Amino acid sequence: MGGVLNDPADLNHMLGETAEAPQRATVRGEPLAEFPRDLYIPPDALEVFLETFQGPLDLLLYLIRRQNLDVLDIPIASITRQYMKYVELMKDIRLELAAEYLVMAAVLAEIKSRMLLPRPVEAADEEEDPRAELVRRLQEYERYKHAGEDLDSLPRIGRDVYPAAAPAPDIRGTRREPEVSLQDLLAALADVMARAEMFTHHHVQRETLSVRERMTMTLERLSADTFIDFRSLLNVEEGRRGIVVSFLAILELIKESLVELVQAEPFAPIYLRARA
Amino acid sequence: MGMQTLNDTSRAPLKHILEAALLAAGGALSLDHMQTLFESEAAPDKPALREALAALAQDYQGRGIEVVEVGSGWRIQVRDAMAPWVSRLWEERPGRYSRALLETLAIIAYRQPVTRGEIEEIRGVSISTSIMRTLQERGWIRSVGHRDVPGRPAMFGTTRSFLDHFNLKSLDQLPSLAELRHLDDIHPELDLKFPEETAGEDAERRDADGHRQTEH
Amino acid sequence: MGMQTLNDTSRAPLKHILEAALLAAGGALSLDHMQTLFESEAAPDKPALREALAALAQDYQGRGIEVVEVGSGWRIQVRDAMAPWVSRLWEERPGRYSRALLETLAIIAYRQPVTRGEIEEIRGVSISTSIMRTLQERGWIRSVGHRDVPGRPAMFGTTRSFLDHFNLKSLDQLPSLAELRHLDDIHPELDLKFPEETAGEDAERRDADGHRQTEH
Repeated sequence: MGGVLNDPADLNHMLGETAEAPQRATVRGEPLAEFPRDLYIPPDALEVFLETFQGPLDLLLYLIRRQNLDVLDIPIASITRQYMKYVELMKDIRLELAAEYLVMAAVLAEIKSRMLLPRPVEAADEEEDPRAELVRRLQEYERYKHAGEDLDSLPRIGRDVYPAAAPAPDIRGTRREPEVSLQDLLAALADVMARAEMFTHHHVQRETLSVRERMTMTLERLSADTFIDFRSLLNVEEGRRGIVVSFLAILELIKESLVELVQAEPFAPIYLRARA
Repeated sequence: MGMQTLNDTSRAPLKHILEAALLAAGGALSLDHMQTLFESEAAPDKPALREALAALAQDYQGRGIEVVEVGSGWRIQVRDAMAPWVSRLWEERPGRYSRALLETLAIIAYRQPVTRGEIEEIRGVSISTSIMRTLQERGWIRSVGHRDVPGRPAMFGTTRSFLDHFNLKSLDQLPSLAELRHLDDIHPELDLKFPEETAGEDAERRDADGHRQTEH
Repeated sequence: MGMQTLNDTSRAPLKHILEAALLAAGGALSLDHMQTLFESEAAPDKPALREALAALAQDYQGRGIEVVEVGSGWRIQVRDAMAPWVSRLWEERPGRYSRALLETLAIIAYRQPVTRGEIEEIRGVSISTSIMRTLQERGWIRSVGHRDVPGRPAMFGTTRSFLDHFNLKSLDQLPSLAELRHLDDIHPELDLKFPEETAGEDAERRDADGHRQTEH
């Protein structure tokens, strides 16, 4: 027992029962169902009862176990009588007994009556013992009742296990930036381009991409305040192709009115600045 | 991310990094989680992590703490032998769990996936909603799907946190369930059975075993 | 729990009891509090506690943890040097960028310099300020000037960080829009090549593409 509850024996005393209950006087094999009329019922009887027994199966198991009976060979008449005594008592003190207890009472009565029916000898083998289903349920419940007790005895955090912890330096949780692959980026572009139906106009080619890039780079070097010598934007080391790209970029910038071009006189140096 | 370039395990031994991380976490860390503490190219592989954890466990020999593996990974915890002192840190005794809660949790642990209706059938009483809620709030059980029957009731199973809480590495480590016996078993001396019958019983017993395995 | 009533520190060195208690507490313990962990007659005096803590501090030399005295007592804490790894324990998982953000970035890459209004025109929907801010904070785009139209809207272009992130030497290495129609066949490793190199493969890719299309 997990020791969660008051000993069922307490309740037993309360009910005037003893472990020797089966040895009490019987009439025609049926025990005298006598209750002490003046039995004192403590006000917290409901809690005691409900906490002591998890349900009809638990109560039955208790009745069986305290008499050292084998669950496989339940004296159904005697157990039913004892069970009913508890149920009657609970009714007497007007506890709102869970419906499951009453259902079990009916089940027990049914088994009892089937046990009394004479069975043909030949049929006895095939016909299942009327108690079989109850026995199965009792065992099934009992194994999990024990499993629950086992679980309770496992070491657990807070009671037996103390995880070790140490404060860490006070650091802001660094935020990791999302990863983006080129694939993601291109897929996004393909989508938006398809939507914008831009594939139909082939006006953006690889060539213009490098021009576009150069436009950005050129704009970065320009300011609205100072003029820059056009020639300084052309890097001879880039070779012919590089110069052409730069030149196209500048033309495009002029076309888009992004830069201002100034030439004092023909053949004089050309100066550029960003449009203010 | 400038500081991360310092992830230099040549200066800090791996076992000491793991010790610091486990203590900072204050609970179990999986090997996968441990790997994320490193720059991807510097992340130790799992054998290396296991080796470092073993070395740490070795260092802790004869000390008041130990490295253990539980459901969701590895953690550092206080040794049993220290309980007399450590348990006095808190004035309040840890609460007890009700039988209803323990039995419900046991049924879920051993019979998962299992519906609330099935639990009620085994216990023979209805299960209060608060018990199911408590178990879920503690993160010990979770809904793992729905049974394909009318009403499509949720099926429940236990979590890694459940294993962590009860100091278990896997469900295998739960104590085994009591075996079910059959009515015929009570008078063995009278049961001069035919081979077919015994075979049938064996099969049933194997069934029960097979059942256990699906539970794990 | 059947714990020793003896609190026998002869078997468990005081420093190991304190280590276990401090780690179980996960925070600072005062010397007074430490004394309450022992049976009153077995409680070590404060000099003994200080001595044990000093011994523990000595043991932690070169490790990732340390014993320090703070306002409310003594505690074991993770050393600052472990921050690069330990800080990642609480790191937010990297999120994902929205489709809108990626499209915006792609349009800027291909159409730079471009204003927000122009991007909106291409996408057909307005662009939230947070997208533009995120891209700028990430250092992938920057304002490169203002378009000389009413309102003088900022024009955006991509940065060197953008190229670095995508492992590009220049924008030339991005596939042309025409190639994007066959995006499924573009493999990242091909994208990194120079136009001259890809020219031959382009043909191959188109071949393969035609082949794939007959399969569909």
